[in-house]
Amino acid sequence: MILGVVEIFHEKDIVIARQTARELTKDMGFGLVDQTRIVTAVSELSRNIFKYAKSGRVIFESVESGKSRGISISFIDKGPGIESIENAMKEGFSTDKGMGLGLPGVKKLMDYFKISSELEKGTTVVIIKWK
Amino acid sequence: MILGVVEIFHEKDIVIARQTARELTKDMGFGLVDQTRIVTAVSELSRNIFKYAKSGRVIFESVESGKSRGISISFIDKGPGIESIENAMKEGFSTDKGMGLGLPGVKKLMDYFKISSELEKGTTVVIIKWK
Amino acid sequence: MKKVPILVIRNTLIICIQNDLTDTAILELQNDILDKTYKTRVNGVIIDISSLDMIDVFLGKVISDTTKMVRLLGAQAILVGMKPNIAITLIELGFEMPNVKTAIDVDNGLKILNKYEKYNATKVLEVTELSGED
Amino acid sequence: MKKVPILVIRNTLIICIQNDLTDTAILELQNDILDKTYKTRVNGVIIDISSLDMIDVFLGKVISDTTKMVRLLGAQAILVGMKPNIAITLIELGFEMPNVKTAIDVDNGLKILNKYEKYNATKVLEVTELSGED
Ligand SMILES: Nc1ncnc2c1ncn2[C@@H]1O[C@H](COP(=O)(O)OP(=O)(O)O)[C@@H](O)[C@H]1O
Ligand SMILES: Nc1ncnc2c1ncn2[C@@H]1O[C@H](COP(=O)(O)OP(=O)(O)O)[C@@H](O)[C@H]1O
Repeated sequence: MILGVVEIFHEKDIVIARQTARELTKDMGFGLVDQTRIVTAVSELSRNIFKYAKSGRVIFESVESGKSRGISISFIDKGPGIESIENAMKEGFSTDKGMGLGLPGVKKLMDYFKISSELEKGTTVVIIKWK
Repeated sequence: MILGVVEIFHEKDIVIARQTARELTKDMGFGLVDQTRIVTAVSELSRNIFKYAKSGRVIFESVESGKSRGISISFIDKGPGIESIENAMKEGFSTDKGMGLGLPGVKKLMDYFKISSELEKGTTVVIIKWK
Repeated sequence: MKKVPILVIRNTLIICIQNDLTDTAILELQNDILDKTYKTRVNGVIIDISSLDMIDVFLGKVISDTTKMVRLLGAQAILVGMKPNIAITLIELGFEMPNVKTAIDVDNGLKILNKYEKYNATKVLEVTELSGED
Repeated sequence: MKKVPILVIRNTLIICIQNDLTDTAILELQNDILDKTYKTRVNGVIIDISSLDMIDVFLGKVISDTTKMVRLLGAQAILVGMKPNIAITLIELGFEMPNVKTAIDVDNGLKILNKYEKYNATKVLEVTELSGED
Protein backbone atom coordinates (compact mmCIF):
# COMPACT_ATOMS: atom_id res chain seq x y z
CA MET A 1 0.00 0.00 0.00
CA ILE A 2 1.37 3.42 -0.99
CA LEU A 3 1.64 5.72 2.02
CA GLY A 4 3.09 8.76 0.36
CA VAL A 5 5.05 10.17 -2.58
CA VAL A 6 7.54 13.05 -2.54
CA GLU A 7 8.79 14.61 -5.76
CA ILE A 8 12.41 15.72 -5.55
CA PHE A 9 12.97 18.83 -7.57
CA HIS A 10 14.15 21.61 -5.28
CA GLU A 11 16.66 21.40 -2.43
CA LYS A 12 13.81 21.92 0.02
CA ASP A 13 12.28 18.63 -1.14
CA ILE A 14 15.05 16.72 0.62
CA VAL A 15 13.74 18.22 3.87
CA ILE A 16 10.16 17.34 2.90
CA ALA A 17 11.15 13.72 2.17
CA ARG A 18 12.78 13.61 5.62
CA GLN A 19 9.69 15.01 7.32
CA THR A 20 7.47 12.55 5.49
CA ALA A 21 9.69 9.65 6.58
CA ARG A 22 9.60 10.91 10.16
CA GLU A 23 5.79 11.12 10.28
CA LEU A 24 5.13 7.82 8.54
CA THR A 25 7.58 5.80 10.64
CA LYS A 26 6.22 7.37 13.84
CA ASP A 27 2.67 6.48 12.78
CA MET A 28 3.72 2.93 11.97
CA GLY A 29 5.13 2.59 15.49
CA PHE A 30 8.82 2.19 14.67
CA GLY A 31 11.15 2.64 17.66
CA LEU A 32 13.09 5.87 17.95
CA VAL A 33 16.40 4.41 16.73
CA ASP A 34 14.74 2.81 13.69
CA GLN A 35 12.92 6.07 12.94
CA THR A 36 16.28 7.84 12.93
CA ARG A 37 17.88 5.17 10.73
CA ILE A 38 15.05 5.47 8.19
CA VAL A 39 14.95 9.30 8.18
CA THR A 40 18.72 9.37 7.71
CA ALA A 41 18.59 6.88 4.84
CA VAL A 42 15.82 8.90 3.16
CA SER A 43 17.90 12.05 3.51
CA GLU A 44 20.97 10.43 1.92
CA LEU A 45 19.13 8.91 -1.02
CA SER A 46 16.95 11.97 -1.69
CA ARG A 47 20.07 14.13 -1.74
CA ASN A 48 21.66 11.73 -4.24
CA ILE A 49 18.65 12.16 -6.54
CA PHE A 50 18.88 15.96 -6.23
CA LYS A 51 22.67 16.03 -6.61
CA TYR A 52 23.19 13.51 -9.39
CA ALA A 53 19.87 13.32 -11.30
CA LYS A 54 18.46 16.81 -10.52
CA SER A 55 14.96 15.38 -10.08
CA GLY A 56 13.18 12.16 -9.20
CA ARG A 57 10.62 10.61 -6.91
CA VAL A 58 10.48 8.97 -3.49
CA ILE A 59 7.68 6.45 -2.89
CA PHE A 60 6.83 5.24 0.61
CA GLU A 61 4.96 1.92 0.90
CA SER A 62 3.92 -0.34 3.73
CA VAL A 63 4.87 -3.98 3.15
CA GLU A 64 3.99 -7.26 4.81
CA SER A 65 5.64 -10.66 4.92
CA GLY A 66 4.05 -13.29 7.10
CA LYS A 67 3.50 -11.63 10.45
CA SER A 68 6.04 -8.83 9.89
CA ARG A 69 5.16 -5.33 8.78
CA GLY A 70 7.65 -2.92 7.37
CA ILE A 71 8.22 0.17 5.30
CA SER A 72 9.60 0.00 1.76
CA ILE A 73 10.93 3.18 0.19
CA SER A 74 11.84 3.53 -3.49
CA PHE A 75 14.05 6.29 -4.90
CA ILE A 76 13.58 6.58 -8.63
CA ASP A 77 15.30 8.95 -11.02
CA LYS A 78 15.91 9.26 -14.75
CA GLY A 79 19.37 10.74 -14.26
CA PRO A 80 22.76 9.79 -15.69
CA GLY A 81 22.89 6.39 -13.96
CA ILE A 82 25.89 4.84 -12.21
CA GLU A 83 28.85 3.56 -14.16
CA SER A 84 30.00 1.01 -11.64
CA ILE A 85 27.66 0.03 -8.81
CA GLU A 86 30.50 -1.97 -7.29
CA ASN A 87 32.56 1.25 -6.94
CA ALA A 88 29.59 3.35 -5.83
CA MET A 89 28.98 0.88 -2.97
CA LYS A 90 32.56 1.20 -1.69
CA GLU A 91 33.10 3.30 1.43
CA GLY A 92 34.91 6.49 0.48
CA PHE A 93 34.08 6.37 -3.24
CA SER A 94 32.59 9.61 -4.58
CA THR A 95 32.47 11.16 -8.06
CA ASP A 96 31.46 14.39 -6.29
CA LYS A 97 33.01 16.14 -3.29
CA GLY A 98 31.07 13.81 -1.00
CA MET A 99 32.48 11.47 1.60
CA GLY A 100 31.21 8.42 -0.26
CA LEU A 101 29.59 7.10 2.90
CA GLY A 102 26.02 7.52 1.68
CA LEU A 103 25.24 4.36 -0.27
CA PRO A 104 27.29 1.88 1.83
CA GLY A 105 26.04 3.59 5.00
CA VAL A 106 22.39 3.36 4.02
CA LYS A 107 22.84 -0.35 3.30
CA LYS A 108 24.07 -0.84 6.86
CA LEU A 109 21.13 1.08 8.33
CA MET A 110 18.48 -0.96 6.48
CA ASP A 111 17.29 -4.58 6.46
CA TYR A 112 17.05 -4.68 2.67
CA PHE A 113 18.86 -2.61 0.07
CA LYS A 114 18.73 -2.97 -3.68
CA ILE A 115 20.24 -0.64 -6.24
CA SER A 116 19.83 -0.89 -10.00
CA SER A 117 21.06 1.57 -12.56
CA GLU A 118 21.49 1.95 -16.27
CA LEU A 119 23.74 4.59 -17.84
CA GLU A 120 21.76 7.50 -19.28
CA LYS A 121 18.53 5.80 -18.17
CA GLY A 122 18.51 6.38 -14.44
CA THR A 123 18.86 4.82 -11.01
CA THR A 124 16.48 3.08 -8.64
CA VAL A 125 17.20 2.28 -5.02
CA VAL A 126 14.75 0.27 -2.89
CA ILE A 127 15.18 -0.03 0.87
CA ILE A 128 13.10 -1.90 3.45
CA LYS A 129 13.06 -1.78 7.22
CA TRP A 130 11.01 -4.37 9.13
CA LYS A 131 9.43 -3.57 12.47
CA MET B 1 33.11 -40.38 19.31
CA ILE B 2 30.20 -37.94 19.39
CA LEU B 3 30.29 -35.88 22.57
CA GLY B 4 27.28 -33.69 21.94
CA VAL B 5 24.94 -32.15 19.40
CA VAL B 6 23.32 -28.71 19.47
CA GLU B 7 20.51 -27.79 17.11
CA ILE B 8 20.64 -24.16 16.00
CA PHE B 9 17.18 -22.79 15.54
CA HIS B 10 16.69 -19.86 17.91
CA GLU B 11 19.13 -17.09 18.75
CA LYS B 12 19.48 -18.60 22.23
CA ASP B 13 20.97 -21.75 20.65
CA ILE B 14 24.16 -19.83 19.82
CA VAL B 15 24.60 -19.35 23.58
CA ILE B 16 23.88 -23.04 24.18
CA ALA B 17 26.48 -24.10 21.59
CA ARG B 18 28.99 -21.84 23.37
CA GLN B 19 28.16 -23.33 26.76
CA THR B 20 28.45 -26.86 25.37
CA ALA B 21 31.87 -26.04 23.86
CA ARG B 22 32.99 -24.57 27.18
CA GLU B 23 31.99 -27.64 29.19
CA LEU B 24 33.35 -30.22 26.74
CA THR B 25 36.73 -28.51 26.28
CA LYS B 26 37.10 -28.09 30.04
CA ASP B 27 36.29 -31.78 30.58
CA MET B 28 38.82 -32.76 27.93
CA GLY B 29 41.49 -30.79 29.78
CA PHE B 30 42.17 -28.06 27.19
CA GLY B 31 44.15 -25.10 28.53
CA LEU B 32 42.27 -21.88 29.21
CA VAL B 33 43.46 -20.09 26.06
CA ASP B 34 42.52 -23.04 23.86
CA GLN B 35 39.14 -23.27 25.56
CA THR B 36 38.57 -19.62 24.72
CA ARG B 37 39.69 -20.10 21.11
CA ILE B 38 37.30 -23.01 20.68
CA VAL B 39 34.33 -21.33 22.39
CA THR B 40 34.89 -18.22 20.26
CA ALA B 41 35.05 -20.26 17.04
CA VAL B 42 31.86 -22.12 17.98
CA SER B 43 30.13 -18.81 18.62
CA GLU B 44 31.16 -17.39 15.24
CA LEU B 45 30.14 -20.45 13.21
CA SER B 46 26.88 -21.03 15.09
CA ARG B 47 25.92 -17.43 14.50
CA ASN B 48 26.65 -17.85 10.79
CA ILE B 49 24.25 -20.82 10.69
CA PHE B 50 21.58 -18.78 12.47
CA LYS B 51 22.16 -15.65 10.39
CA TYR B 52 22.56 -17.13 6.93
CA ALA B 53 20.83 -20.52 7.00
CA LYS B 54 18.25 -19.88 9.78
CA SER B 55 18.80 -23.39 11.18
CA GLY B 56 21.37 -26.16 11.31
CA ARG B 57 23.34 -28.43 13.59
CA VAL B 58 26.58 -28.38 15.55
CA ILE B 59 28.22 -31.75 16.25
CA PHE B 60 31.02 -32.10 18.80
CA GLU B 61 33.29 -35.14 18.46
CA SER B 62 36.47 -36.30 20.12
CA VAL B 63 39.15 -37.34 17.63
CA GLU B 64 42.46 -39.17 17.89
CA SER B 65 45.51 -39.32 15.69
CA GLY B 66 48.46 -41.27 16.94
CA LYS B 67 48.99 -40.17 20.51
CA SER B 68 47.14 -36.84 20.10
CA ARG B 69 43.59 -36.23 21.16
CA GLY B 70 41.50 -33.37 19.94
CA ILE B 71 38.04 -32.01 19.44
CA SER B 72 36.41 -31.87 16.04
CA ILE B 73 33.33 -29.71 15.60
CA SER B 74 31.08 -29.75 12.53
CA PHE B 75 28.66 -26.99 11.59
CA ILE B 76 26.09 -28.24 9.11
CA ASP B 77 23.27 -26.32 7.51
CA LYS B 78 20.94 -26.67 4.52
CA GLY B 79 20.89 -22.93 3.89
CA PRO B 80 21.58 -20.88 0.75
CA GLY B 81 25.24 -21.87 0.48
CA ILE B 82 28.17 -19.60 -0.30
CA GLU B 83 28.66 -18.19 -3.79
CA SER B 84 32.40 -17.72 -3.56
CA ILE B 85 34.30 -19.38 -0.72
CA GLU B 86 37.38 -17.44 -1.81
CA ASN B 87 35.56 -14.17 -1.11
CA ALA B 88 33.95 -15.43 2.08
CA MET B 89 37.40 -16.30 3.47
CA LYS B 90 38.71 -12.76 2.85
CA GLU B 91 39.05 -10.50 5.87
CA GLY B 92 36.47 -7.76 5.68
CA PHE B 93 34.18 -9.54 3.21
CA SER B 94 30.57 -9.68 4.34
CA THR B 95 27.31 -10.02 2.42
CA ASP B 96 25.62 -8.87 5.62
CA LYS B 97 26.40 -5.91 7.88
CA GLY B 98 29.09 -8.02 9.58
CA MET B 99 32.78 -7.26 9.86
CA GLY B 100 33.72 -10.26 7.75
CA LEU B 101 36.24 -11.39 10.35
CA GLY B 102 34.36 -14.54 11.34
CA LEU B 103 35.49 -17.19 8.84
CA PRO B 104 39.12 -16.01 8.36
CA GLY B 105 39.38 -15.44 12.12
CA VAL B 106 38.14 -18.91 13.04
CA LYS B 107 40.64 -20.42 10.64
CA LYS B 108 43.44 -18.66 12.52
CA LEU B 109 42.16 -19.88 15.89
CA MET B 110 42.02 -23.55 14.87
CA ASP B 111 44.52 -26.25 13.86
CA TYR B 112 42.28 -27.53 11.06
CA PHE B 113 39.60 -25.71 9.12
CA LYS B 114 37.57 -26.96 6.17
CA ILE B 115 34.62 -25.32 4.54
CA SER B 116 32.48 -26.77 1.79
CA SER B 117 29.36 -25.29 0.33
CA GLU B 118 26.95 -25.73 -2.53
CA LEU B 119 24.52 -23.05 -3.64
CA GLU B 120 20.95 -23.76 -2.50
CA LYS B 121 22.18 -26.99 -0.85
CA GLY B 122 23.95 -25.71 2.24
CA THR B 123 27.25 -25.22 3.98
CA THR B 124 29.46 -27.41 6.18
CA VAL B 125 32.40 -26.21 8.22
CA VAL B 126 34.62 -28.63 10.12
CA ILE B 127 37.20 -27.41 12.64
CA ILE B 128 39.68 -29.34 14.79
CA LYS B 129 41.79 -28.32 17.73
CA TRP B 130 44.47 -30.71 19.04
CA LYS B 131 45.43 -30.80 22.69
CA MET C 1 14.49 30.34 5.44
CA LYS C 2 14.93 29.77 9.18
CA LYS C 3 17.45 31.92 11.01
CA VAL C 4 19.52 30.20 13.64
CA PRO C 5 20.20 32.46 16.66
CA ILE C 6 23.80 32.72 17.83
CA LEU C 7 24.35 33.72 21.49
CA VAL C 8 27.50 35.09 23.08
CA ILE C 9 27.95 34.17 26.76
CA ARG C 10 31.12 34.36 28.85
CA ASN C 11 33.42 34.75 25.90
CA THR C 12 31.73 31.81 24.20
CA LEU C 13 29.52 31.52 21.14
CA ILE C 14 26.55 29.21 21.57
CA ILE C 15 24.70 27.97 18.51
CA CYS C 16 21.63 25.77 18.74
CA ILE C 17 21.19 24.00 15.41
CA GLN C 18 17.58 23.37 14.49
CA ASN C 19 15.93 20.52 12.62
CA ASP C 20 14.97 20.66 8.97
CA LEU C 21 17.48 23.14 7.66
CA THR C 22 18.24 22.84 3.95
CA ASP C 23 21.82 22.11 2.87
CA THR C 24 22.20 25.73 1.77
CA ALA C 25 20.97 27.02 5.14
CA ILE C 26 23.45 24.71 6.88
CA LEU C 27 26.34 26.09 4.83
CA GLU C 28 25.19 29.66 5.58
CA LEU C 29 25.12 28.82 9.27
CA GLN C 30 28.69 27.57 9.01
CA ASN C 31 29.66 30.92 7.50
CA ASP C 32 27.82 32.86 10.21
CA ILE C 33 29.54 30.88 12.97
CA LEU C 34 32.98 31.57 11.55
CA ASP C 35 32.28 35.28 10.93
CA LYS C 36 30.90 35.72 14.42
CA THR C 37 33.81 33.86 15.99
CA TYR C 38 36.24 36.09 14.17
CA LYS C 39 34.43 39.34 14.90
CA THR C 40 33.52 38.77 18.54
CA ARG C 41 36.98 37.39 19.42
CA VAL C 42 35.42 34.63 21.53
CA ASN C 43 37.70 31.77 22.46
CA GLY C 44 35.06 29.09 22.59
CA VAL C 45 32.25 27.88 20.34
CA ILE C 46 29.57 25.50 21.57
CA ILE C 47 27.49 23.80 18.91
CA ASP C 48 24.34 22.56 20.61
CA ILE C 49 22.60 19.81 18.66
CA SER C 50 20.11 18.75 21.34
CA SER C 51 17.15 19.78 19.15
CA LEU C 52 18.27 17.68 16.20
CA ASP C 53 16.64 14.33 15.60
CA MET C 54 18.79 13.35 12.62
CA ILE C 55 22.33 13.90 11.35
CA ASP C 56 23.11 12.63 7.88
CA VAL C 57 26.57 12.51 6.30
CA PHE C 58 26.23 16.01 4.85
CA LEU C 59 25.28 17.70 8.12
CA GLY C 60 27.78 15.58 10.04
CA LYS C 61 30.57 16.65 7.71
CA VAL C 62 29.63 20.34 7.93
CA ILE C 63 29.56 20.15 11.74
CA SER C 64 32.88 18.34 11.89
CA ASP C 65 34.47 20.74 9.36
CA THR C 66 33.15 23.75 11.29
CA THR C 67 34.90 22.62 14.50
CA LYS C 68 38.14 22.29 12.53
CA MET C 69 37.73 25.75 10.97
CA VAL C 70 36.98 27.31 14.36
CA ARG C 71 40.18 25.78 15.68
CA LEU C 72 42.15 27.32 12.82
CA LEU C 73 40.66 30.72 13.70
CA GLY C 74 42.10 30.23 17.16
CA ALA C 75 39.12 29.16 19.26
CA GLN C 76 37.95 25.88 20.80
CA ALA C 77 34.81 24.23 19.43
CA ILE C 78 32.71 21.68 21.27
CA LEU C 79 29.73 19.68 20.06
CA VAL C 80 27.13 19.16 22.79
CA GLY C 81 23.80 17.43 23.31
CA MET C 82 23.86 14.60 20.79
CA LYS C 83 21.02 12.12 21.39
CA PRO C 84 21.63 8.36 21.61
CA ASN C 85 19.62 7.56 18.47
CA ILE C 86 21.81 9.94 16.46
CA ALA C 87 25.05 8.56 17.91
CA ILE C 88 23.95 5.02 16.99
CA THR C 89 23.06 6.04 13.43
CA LEU C 90 26.29 7.98 12.88
CA ILE C 91 28.48 5.09 14.03
CA GLU C 92 26.50 2.67 11.85
CA LEU C 93 27.04 4.99 8.89
CA GLY C 94 30.76 4.80 9.62
CA PHE C 95 30.97 8.46 10.66
CA GLU C 96 32.92 8.68 13.91
CA MET C 97 34.04 12.36 14.04
CA PRO C 98 37.22 11.27 15.82
CA ASN C 99 38.69 14.76 16.23
CA VAL C 100 35.57 16.56 17.37
CA LYS C 101 35.43 17.46 21.08
CA THR C 102 32.14 16.58 22.72
CA ALA C 103 30.26 17.26 25.95
CA ILE C 104 26.92 16.10 27.31
CA ASP C 105 25.25 19.54 27.37
CA VAL C 106 25.88 23.29 27.12
CA ASP C 107 26.70 23.51 30.84
CA ASN C 108 29.40 20.87 30.61
CA GLY C 109 30.63 22.41 27.39
CA LEU C 110 31.08 25.75 29.18
CA LYS C 111 32.90 24.00 32.04
CA ILE C 112 35.32 22.34 29.66
CA LEU C 113 35.96 25.59 27.79
CA ASN C 114 36.50 27.42 31.06
CA LYS C 115 39.10 24.87 32.03
CA TYR C 116 40.95 25.49 28.79
CA GLU C 117 40.78 29.20 29.40
CA LYS C 118 42.00 29.12 32.99
CA TYR C 119 44.81 26.82 32.11
CA ASN C 120 47.14 29.61 31.12
CA ALA C 121 46.04 31.75 34.03
CA THR C 122 46.93 29.00 36.50
CA LYS C 123 50.15 28.40 34.71
CA VAL C 124 51.14 32.02 35.18
CA LEU C 125 50.15 31.91 38.84
CA GLU C 126 52.21 28.78 39.20
CA VAL C 127 55.33 30.43 37.88
CA THR C 128 54.79 33.39 40.14
CA GLU C 129 54.59 31.08 43.13
CA LEU C 130 57.65 29.19 42.06
CA SER C 131 59.71 32.33 41.89
CA GLY C 132 58.36 33.45 45.26
CA GLU C 133 59.64 30.29 46.92
CA ASP C 134 63.11 30.44 45.44
CA MET D 1 16.28 -12.56 29.54
CA LYS D 2 19.05 -11.50 31.94
CA LYS D 3 19.10 -7.90 33.08
CA VAL D 4 22.50 -6.25 33.35
CA PRO D 5 22.65 -3.81 36.28
CA ILE D 6 24.01 -0.32 35.56
CA LEU D 7 25.48 1.56 38.55
CA VAL D 8 26.13 5.28 38.83
CA ILE D 9 29.09 6.20 41.04
CA ARG D 10 30.95 9.52 41.22
CA ASN D 11 29.50 10.88 38.01
CA THR D 12 30.38 7.61 36.26
CA LEU D 13 28.26 4.79 34.86
CA ILE D 14 29.58 1.32 35.63
CA ILE D 15 28.31 -1.65 33.64
CA CYS D 16 29.39 -5.20 34.35
CA ILE D 17 28.71 -7.29 31.24
CA GLN D 18 27.78 -10.88 32.00
CA ASN D 19 28.51 -14.08 30.15
CA ASP D 20 26.03 -15.82 27.90
CA LEU D 21 23.94 -12.89 26.76
CA THR D 22 22.17 -13.38 23.44
CA ASP D 23 22.96 -10.98 20.58
CA THR D 24 19.60 -9.27 21.11
CA ALA D 25 20.29 -8.80 24.82
CA ILE D 26 23.69 -7.32 23.98
CA LEU D 27 22.13 -4.77 21.60
CA GLU D 28 19.53 -3.89 24.25
CA LEU D 29 22.32 -3.36 26.74
CA GLN D 30 24.04 -0.99 24.29
CA ASN D 31 20.80 0.99 24.06
CA ASP D 32 20.43 1.05 27.85
CA ILE D 33 23.99 2.31 28.31
CA LEU D 34 23.45 5.15 25.84
CA ASP D 35 20.05 6.13 27.26
CA LYS D 36 21.40 6.12 30.80
CA THR D 37 24.47 8.13 29.82
CA TYR D 38 22.22 10.69 28.15
CA LYS D 39 19.71 10.89 30.98
CA THR D 40 22.07 10.88 33.99
CA ARG D 41 24.50 13.34 32.37
CA VAL D 42 27.50 11.36 33.64
CA ASN D 43 30.83 12.20 32.07
CA GLY D 44 32.34 8.74 32.28
CA VAL D 45 31.28 5.19 31.38
CA ILE D 46 33.18 2.14 32.58
CA ILE D 47 32.45 -1.13 30.80
CA ASP D 48 33.62 -3.92 33.08
CA ILE D 49 34.19 -7.20 31.22
CA SER D 50 35.98 -9.07 34.01
CA SER D 51 33.17 -11.66 34.19
CA LEU D 52 33.36 -12.49 30.50
CA ASP D 53 35.22 -15.59 29.39
CA MET D 54 34.75 -15.02 25.66
CA ILE D 55 34.42 -12.11 23.24
CA ASP D 56 33.52 -12.97 19.67
CA VAL D 57 33.50 -10.52 16.76
CA PHE D 58 29.88 -9.57 17.32
CA LEU D 59 30.29 -8.72 21.01
CA GLY D 60 33.65 -7.07 20.34
CA LYS D 61 32.11 -4.83 17.69
CA VAL D 62 29.19 -3.85 19.91
CA ILE D 63 31.58 -2.98 22.77
CA SER D 64 33.86 -0.98 20.50
CA ASP D 65 30.92 0.82 18.83
CA THR D 66 29.42 1.60 22.23
CA THR D 67 32.56 3.41 23.37
CA LYS D 68 32.48 5.47 20.15
CA MET D 69 28.81 6.30 20.63
CA VAL D 70 29.38 7.30 24.27
CA ARG D 71 32.10 9.68 23.11
CA LEU D 72 29.72 11.28 20.60
CA LEU D 73 27.21 11.80 23.43
CA GLY D 74 29.94 13.73 25.24
CA ALA D 75 31.29 11.29 27.84
CA GLN D 76 34.47 9.22 28.17
CA ALA D 77 34.21 5.42 27.90
CA ILE D 78 36.75 2.94 29.24
CA LEU D 79 36.87 -0.84 28.86
CA VAL D 80 38.22 -2.57 31.96
CA GLY D 81 39.05 -6.06 33.19
CA MET D 82 39.81 -8.00 30.00
CA LYS D 83 41.33 -11.41 30.75
CA PRO D 84 44.53 -12.57 28.97
CA ASN D 85 42.83 -15.48 27.19
CA ILE D 86 40.34 -13.04 25.66
CA ALA D 87 43.04 -10.57 24.62
CA ILE D 88 44.94 -13.41 22.90
CA THR D 89 41.85 -14.61 21.05
CA LEU D 90 40.78 -11.13 19.93
CA ILE D 91 44.19 -10.31 18.48
CA GLU D 92 44.31 -13.70 16.73
CA LEU D 93 40.89 -12.95 15.23
CA GLY D 94 42.33 -9.68 13.91
CA PHE D 95 40.18 -7.53 16.18
CA GLU D 96 42.33 -4.85 17.79
CA MET D 97 39.88 -2.18 19.03
CA PRO D 98 42.53 0.46 18.33
CA ASN D 99 40.52 3.46 19.52
CA VAL D 100 39.09 1.96 22.67
CA LYS D 101 40.53 3.23 25.97
CA THR D 102 41.35 0.46 28.45
CA ALA D 103 42.25 0.04 32.13
CA ILE D 104 43.14 -2.95 34.28
CA ASP D 105 40.09 -2.76 36.56
CA VAL D 106 37.20 -0.54 37.66
CA ASP D 107 39.36 1.24 40.24
CA ASN D 108 41.96 2.23 37.67
CA GLY D 109 39.21 3.15 35.25
CA LEU D 110 37.75 5.55 37.82
CA LYS D 111 41.20 7.02 38.44
CA ILE D 112 41.75 7.65 34.74
CA LEU D 113 38.33 9.25 34.32
CA ASN D 114 38.92 11.44 37.36
CA LYS D 115 42.25 12.49 35.94
CA TYR D 116 40.58 13.68 32.78
CA GLU D 117 38.33 15.80 34.89
CA LYS D 118 40.86 17.11 37.39
CA TYR D 119 43.74 17.19 34.97
CA ASN D 120 44.58 20.86 35.28
CA ALA D 121 44.22 21.01 39.04
CA THR D 122 46.54 18.05 39.71
CA LYS D 123 49.11 19.29 37.27
CA VAL D 124 49.48 22.52 39.18
CA LEU D 125 49.79 20.72 42.52
CA GLU D 126 52.45 18.43 41.13
CA VAL D 127 54.63 21.30 39.98
CA THR D 128 54.27 23.12 43.30
CA GLU D 129 55.54 20.03 45.15
CA LEU D 130 58.55 19.72 42.91
CA SER D 131 59.57 23.29 43.57
CA GLY D 132 59.30 22.68 47.33
CA GLU D 133 61.98 20.01 47.07
CA ASP D 134 64.37 22.22 45.17
N1 LIG E 1 20.95 8.68 -7.96
C1 LIG E 1 22.20 8.63 -8.48
N2 LIG E 1 22.44 8.85 -9.79
C2 LIG E 1 23.69 8.80 -10.30
N3 LIG E 1 24.78 8.53 -9.56
C3 LIG E 1 24.64 8.29 -8.24
C4 LIG E 1 23.36 8.32 -7.63
N4 LIG E 1 23.50 8.03 -6.31
C5 LIG E 1 24.83 7.82 -6.13
N5 LIG E 1 25.51 7.98 -7.28
C6 LIG E 1 26.99 7.78 -7.47
O1 LIG E 1 27.49 6.97 -6.42
C7 LIG E 1 28.56 7.65 -5.75
C8 LIG E 1 28.56 7.29 -4.27
O2 LIG E 1 27.39 7.78 -3.65
P1 LIG E 1 27.37 8.03 -2.07
O3 LIG E 1 27.88 6.79 -1.41
O4 LIG E 1 26.00 8.51 -1.69
O5 LIG E 1 28.46 9.15 -1.82
P2 LIG E 1 28.59 10.68 -2.23
O6 LIG E 1 27.22 11.19 -2.57
O7 LIG E 1 29.16 11.30 -0.98
O8 LIG E 1 29.54 10.73 -3.39
C9 LIG E 1 28.35 9.12 -6.02
O9 LIG E 1 29.55 9.85 -5.93
C10 LIG E 1 27.77 9.09 -7.44
O10 LIG E 1 28.81 8.95 -8.40
N1 LIG F 1 26.56 -20.85 6.97
C1 LIG F 1 26.61 -19.97 5.97
N2 LIG F 1 25.71 -20.01 4.95
C2 LIG F 1 25.75 -19.11 3.93
N3 LIG F 1 26.65 -18.13 3.84
C3 LIG F 1 27.59 -18.03 4.81
C4 LIG F 1 27.61 -18.92 5.91
N4 LIG F 1 28.67 -18.56 6.71
C5 LIG F 1 29.25 -17.50 6.13
N5 LIG F 1 28.61 -17.16 4.97
C6 LIG F 1 28.98 -16.07 4.04
O1 LIG F 1 30.34 -15.74 4.23
C7 LIG F 1 30.48 -14.34 4.53
C8 LIG F 1 31.64 -14.11 5.49
O2 LIG F 1 31.34 -14.69 6.76
P1 LIG F 1 32.07 -14.18 8.07
O3 LIG F 1 33.53 -14.14 7.80
O4 LIG F 1 31.62 -15.00 9.23
O5 LIG F 1 31.63 -12.67 8.25
P2 LIG F 1 30.22 -11.96 8.54
O6 LIG F 1 29.29 -12.95 9.15
O7 LIG F 1 30.61 -10.85 9.47
O8 LIG F 1 29.73 -11.45 7.22
C9 LIG F 1 29.13 -13.93 5.07
O9 LIG F 1 28.88 -12.54 4.88
C10 LIG F 1 28.18 -14.81 4.25
O10 LIG F 1 27.95 -14.25 2.99
